[in-house]
Amino acid sequence: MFTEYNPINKLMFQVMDNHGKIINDKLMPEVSDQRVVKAYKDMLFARTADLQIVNYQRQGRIFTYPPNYGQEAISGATASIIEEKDWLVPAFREMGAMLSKGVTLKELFLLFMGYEEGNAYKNAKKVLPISVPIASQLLHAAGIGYEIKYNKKKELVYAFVGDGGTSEGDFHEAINFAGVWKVPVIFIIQNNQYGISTPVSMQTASESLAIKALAYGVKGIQVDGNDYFAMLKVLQESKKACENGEGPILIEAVTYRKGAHTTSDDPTKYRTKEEEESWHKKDPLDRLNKYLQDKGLWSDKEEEKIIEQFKKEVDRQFIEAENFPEYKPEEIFKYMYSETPQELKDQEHKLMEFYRWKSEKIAQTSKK
Amino acid sequence: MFTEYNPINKLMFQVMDNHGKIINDKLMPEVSDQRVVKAYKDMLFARTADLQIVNYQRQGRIFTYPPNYGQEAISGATASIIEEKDWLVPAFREMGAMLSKGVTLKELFLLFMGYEEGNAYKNAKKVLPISVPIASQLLHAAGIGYEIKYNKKKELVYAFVGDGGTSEGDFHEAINFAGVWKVPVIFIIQNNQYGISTPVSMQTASESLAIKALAYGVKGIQVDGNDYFAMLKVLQESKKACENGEGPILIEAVTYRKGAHTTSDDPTKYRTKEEEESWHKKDPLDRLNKYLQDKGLWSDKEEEKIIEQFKKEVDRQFIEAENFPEYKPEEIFKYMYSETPQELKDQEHKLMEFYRWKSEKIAQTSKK
Amino acid sequence: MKIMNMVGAINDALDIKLNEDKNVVVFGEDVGVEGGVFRVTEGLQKKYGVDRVFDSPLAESGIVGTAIGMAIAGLRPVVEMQFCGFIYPAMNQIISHATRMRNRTRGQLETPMVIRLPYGGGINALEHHSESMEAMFGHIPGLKVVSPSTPHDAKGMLIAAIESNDTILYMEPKRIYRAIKQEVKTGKFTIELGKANVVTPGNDITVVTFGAMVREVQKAMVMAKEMGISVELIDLRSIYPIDRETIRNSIKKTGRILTVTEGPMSFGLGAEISQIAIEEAFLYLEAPPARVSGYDVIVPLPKGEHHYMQDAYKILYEIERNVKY
Amino acid sequence: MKIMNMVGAINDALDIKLNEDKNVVVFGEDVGVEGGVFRVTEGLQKKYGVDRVFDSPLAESGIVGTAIGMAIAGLRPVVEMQFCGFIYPAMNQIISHATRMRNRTRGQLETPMVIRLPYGGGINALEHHSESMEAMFGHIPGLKVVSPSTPHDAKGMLIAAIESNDTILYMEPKRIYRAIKQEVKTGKFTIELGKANVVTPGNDITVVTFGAMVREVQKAMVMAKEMGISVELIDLRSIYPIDRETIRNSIKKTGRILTVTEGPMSFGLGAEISQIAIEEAFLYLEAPPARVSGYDVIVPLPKGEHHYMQDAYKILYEIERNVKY
Ligand SMILES: Cc1ncc(C[n+]2csc(CCOP(=O)(O)OP(=O)(O)O)c2C)c(N)n1
Ligand SMILES: Cc1ncc(C[n+]2csc(CCOP(=O)(O)OP(=O)(O)O)c2C)c(N)n1
Ligand SMILES: [Mg+2]
Ligand SMILES: [Mg+2]
Repeated sequence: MFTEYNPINKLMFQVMDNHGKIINDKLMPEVSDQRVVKAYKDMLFARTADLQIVNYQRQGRIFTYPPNYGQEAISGATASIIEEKDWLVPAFREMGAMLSKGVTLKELFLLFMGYEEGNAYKNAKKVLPISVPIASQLLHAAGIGYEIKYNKKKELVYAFVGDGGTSEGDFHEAINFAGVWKVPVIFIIQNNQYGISTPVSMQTASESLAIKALAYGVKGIQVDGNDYFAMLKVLQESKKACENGEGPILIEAVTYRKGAHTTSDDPTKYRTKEEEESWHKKDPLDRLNKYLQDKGLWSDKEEEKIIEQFKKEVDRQFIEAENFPEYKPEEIFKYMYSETPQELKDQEHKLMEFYRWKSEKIAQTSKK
Repeated sequence: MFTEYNPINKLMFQVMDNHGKIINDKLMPEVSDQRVVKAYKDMLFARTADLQIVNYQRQGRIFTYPPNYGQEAISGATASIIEEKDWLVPAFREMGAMLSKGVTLKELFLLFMGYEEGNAYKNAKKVLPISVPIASQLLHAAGIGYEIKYNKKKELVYAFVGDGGTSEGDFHEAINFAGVWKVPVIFIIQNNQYGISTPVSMQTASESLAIKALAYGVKGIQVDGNDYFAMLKVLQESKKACENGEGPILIEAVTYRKGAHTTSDDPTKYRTKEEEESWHKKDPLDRLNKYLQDKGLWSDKEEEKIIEQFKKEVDRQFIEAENFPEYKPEEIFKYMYSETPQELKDQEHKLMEFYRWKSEKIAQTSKK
Repeated sequence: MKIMNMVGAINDALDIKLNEDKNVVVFGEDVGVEGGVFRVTEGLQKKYGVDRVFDSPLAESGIVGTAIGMAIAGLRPVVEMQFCGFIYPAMNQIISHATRMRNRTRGQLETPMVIRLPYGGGINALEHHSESMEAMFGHIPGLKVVSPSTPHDAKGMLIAAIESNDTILYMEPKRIYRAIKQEVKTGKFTIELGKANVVTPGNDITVVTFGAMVREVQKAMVMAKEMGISVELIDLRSIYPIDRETIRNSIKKTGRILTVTEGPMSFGLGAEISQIAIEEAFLYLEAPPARVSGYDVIVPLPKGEHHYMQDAYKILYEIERNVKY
Repeated sequence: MKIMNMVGAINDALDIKLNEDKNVVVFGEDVGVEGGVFRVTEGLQKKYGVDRVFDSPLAESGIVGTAIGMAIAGLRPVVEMQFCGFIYPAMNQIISHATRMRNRTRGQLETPMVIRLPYGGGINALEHHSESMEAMFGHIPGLKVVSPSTPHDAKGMLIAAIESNDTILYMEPKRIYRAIKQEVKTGKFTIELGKANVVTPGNDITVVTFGAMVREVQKAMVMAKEMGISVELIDLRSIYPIDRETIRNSIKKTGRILTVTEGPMSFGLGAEISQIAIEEAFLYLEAPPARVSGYDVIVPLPKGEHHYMQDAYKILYEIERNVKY
């Protein structure tokens, strides 16, 4: 696969067409119908959550949020292959993959409501928090890869970045280090065509993003990221390659951000209606839905019903997050060091004294 | 040329063999015999200076110095093509190219003796100073390229970096920006096989350094950097391409640092005798010398004579540098801002007061 | 005169300089088509074309590094770092080149350029979007660091910054981007960089601050006044170099000084101002020069940010302590 | 006991930890085969193999960034930045991740790692090889910044740093790498990070410093003694956090304080120590807390460096001024 689809051949790996028809049976990944249905449901859950969060945001119940809308197949396929032993190093549009590792929607809500606890995944191991400084997390993935190889473990790292992120120096250094060290890391570029308002054509003049693999002597491939099966197949092959010591791998998953960059962004400023519509036809959920319906594995009725359930579940977790306990002053000091130094204890003490003074002051003022 | 020698074809461009024989006449660059002789002399001058500086350093008359020894053809070819209107953005092993732009040996000596005046090229325009933070200068080259294009000028930028430098994030960002902007910059990697003690195989797993061009959608080529004609030919073609708006270009010039990394380095710690010897056979001066002697354009006698002249000239400029006026305290403040702010004036004033106090103090003490 | 907020004033300054000087170019992430994530550069690309106002690849070292090259070659780039927390990839280019090229070459090369940096908290943002690291930048030799507190200052200072032959870090208090509206002179004017502004004269204590904190101090001053405390408010405007003279004169009058900043406490602006106070007017001091600042912690996410921030009460608390000392 | 210089002591500390803890790995530019440009890691690759002591590609962000990943996964990386001036490409990884991961995840993830940073001037080096930017690092929340001044301290502090679960910037005064020889305990011992060391008790003035400047202060003290001035010398050892208690106790005794550092003056360590002095012991102060430091300029190239540096005379000058105040 990596020979045929070497990025210099300018081929995009695809398994399913826009109507959910399998183009070439031989390219299908090994996956049970049941697993595909589960994947579809998970993608649907992510989308339901996404759309609902945008509403919460409009109601002022959550701060800035970056939706995954349109890119669900990439996380969906990752969720289908990632194991408990493996590491997930997300950028910030990998909700499905994160949930599959045991992160809860409530935790993600907490983060976007403004609590650090939203990064303290209680039931998820080996997931790094969402990374805000673009592309910087890829180096962590390379370092984790080193530890895996060093300790001869059978683990893998799935690391994500956007098309915009490929311009950062850290992207270069991460894949280069991983290449020299030959570590089992699968780097996945979610090429959703834009970095905020900047189109990929203004990020780089390279023929594709996948071809950047050649700069590091690593395997690279471009895949239709809105095609669940193609994505899964590429991940399966990448996993095998890593297990054979042929990692790292660089995957360019071609997709489209159907929503806004974040809830404070207005994409009509930089995208045309036509462009948006042309991508609607390639929607990853629609395609998988058609495939499943054709095979009799799914129905509109089921979909309606499950969306209702999902909405309730999203709401439940959202309200749980809304009821999260008040943010206490001591929490801003507590996690800075393994043991809080005297300097910080003094600062905390001063803050507490101030609060005492303030409540007295306010009490006095209101007495007058 | 750039099609045939596309780095994916894994060919190194060569014109002259190790014995100074032209492999293929059709590949020869356009260049007069006279110009070649001049280039040879310039390369010889650089080498003479280099070897002499290493001696000065041993005598404690100059601080750390990074010799060019073995890499002279790259600068030699650049010197043969660069024009007054063009910019030179050096790393720190491009003595020949710098001299050709009007930088003096004396200035280079001043720098390595510890005077900033060594970077204040009095008779050279459009040369950036030697860049110490590896690869950072490449971004300046891209920016200068932008200015050239912006003002529709007919200038070019020749920018240098080492093999080690290709690992830095700034390398990536520079070529990527230049690629997106399509600016007339010729990036030249001097692949001398090592970054201090680190071999290029530990810098990157890529097949070559030239192939990194593909990551930026720019033309790339690998060339025998110890072959003056090959180097010149590649630069001529690169120049043409830039003039046609097809820049930037990434050139990997394969060479070898015959000397130490700097005068404080000991290469026997990390290189074998065999390796060093195998490269001696490819020495850029020897090859060009043989070519010229075969053509009757040069003789050992001439060489002997001119080396003596060169030595004297090097010594003359060295002694001039040694007689450079004393470093005055005000000079450390003077160039920090376009107008020195009060804060710095105060600090300078304080330093002067201290000096007055100190000489009194010493006078007192010696009286006792 | 025209009523403007700070976003409008900055946009106006850019517009004036783009119009007047063909060497001025404006670039950065999303500053072109989108007009910047805060809409500060809105409309400028349409007006001046994609060669002069444009989107760069997503790479901060690249933005600053190429700006250095442009500046050396004769342009006057004004670049934007999208948020305060994203300037760090560019630190090497700032510390190693932008602030050194003139000194390194004994004046042969210069890098006249402006780095615009929206900074500071109070906007309910994600991590890395709320920092105020002026002290870190003030410690970099060769850099000038300035920050306006009003639309008027924003305009005059940015024009002065673009016209300066130095590298200027122009820190924009994004929290008050749209919070203050003010009459601003139309057309070109400049405000000298390096001079502080005595916003309100007073007698009992000097409060030194800049940017978004000016407004918070003003709120505290209302309460202080009720308590009979007269505050002299100094807006530094320039974080490096600091205007010692204005500070000295003020302390000689009030005998007390308090610095209010958003950044972490240790090695912050407060310590520097206090040091200046003791160097310039030790014998006039009636109380220890004090600082209100952030703590030595990461700026908390929105739900905890109020614990970190310096609101009117926290400032009043320190004013009161200092005056009672 | 064994006679060692600082290079030997650091090497010994690394050796002990590599031997004791399989999670310790050492990497950076040229630290493997070559043993580092200062020979600090000499022999370690031979002894522990290329998996544990190795050369990295030439990329500082890469070095620190991958170390963060390793640390999260359970290793204890000790990385080298080849010179102080080359740490800036890694600033983003340090500020945005290494110092934040624990706080960001409420303690779920940690990044125990040591960044070794040879720093400081006085070695006749090229530009970027002589800097002392401790104040910049001290201002980064979540970082611990330490620096030894003797071989003994170097060993004990490095072992403590490697055993700490925090990210530690370990600044090595390269100027005295081989200048001081001393008996150092063999085998393992640690020195608590965060505590200052009263090197010499005294009565008339407290001088606070660290690293290579300790020796310069000691030279000044010899001259001061002849003048009848008794100096209490405090070696901070830890630049963040600063040991307030030791400083407070000392000022209460001497009434005077001077900080000696190599870095640029403004926003430097001197201001922070002075601020601590006035916060902790204002009423004990008999003279304004003072600072001797570099100037707000680029460290000059070797021929001009003596104008910038803080030698015994410059220190004595300030001691005398302060005592006469
Ligand atoms: C270092 C850094 N610079 C700038 C930003 C601001 N920013 C947030 S998202 C974004 C665009 C990212 O584009 P891309 O990598 O394509 O990811 P996408 O948002 O499309 O998923 C930018 C510029 C940042 N978060 N980090
Ligand atoms: C950013 C940075 N990191 C580290 C160094 C220290 N250093 C100086 S030269 C060098 C090796 C450079 O190797 P290469 O790019 O191959 O150039 P060469 O010396 O072989 O010409 C290193 C690591 C530096 N100057 N700058
Ligand atoms: Mg994108
Ligand atoms: Mg090299």
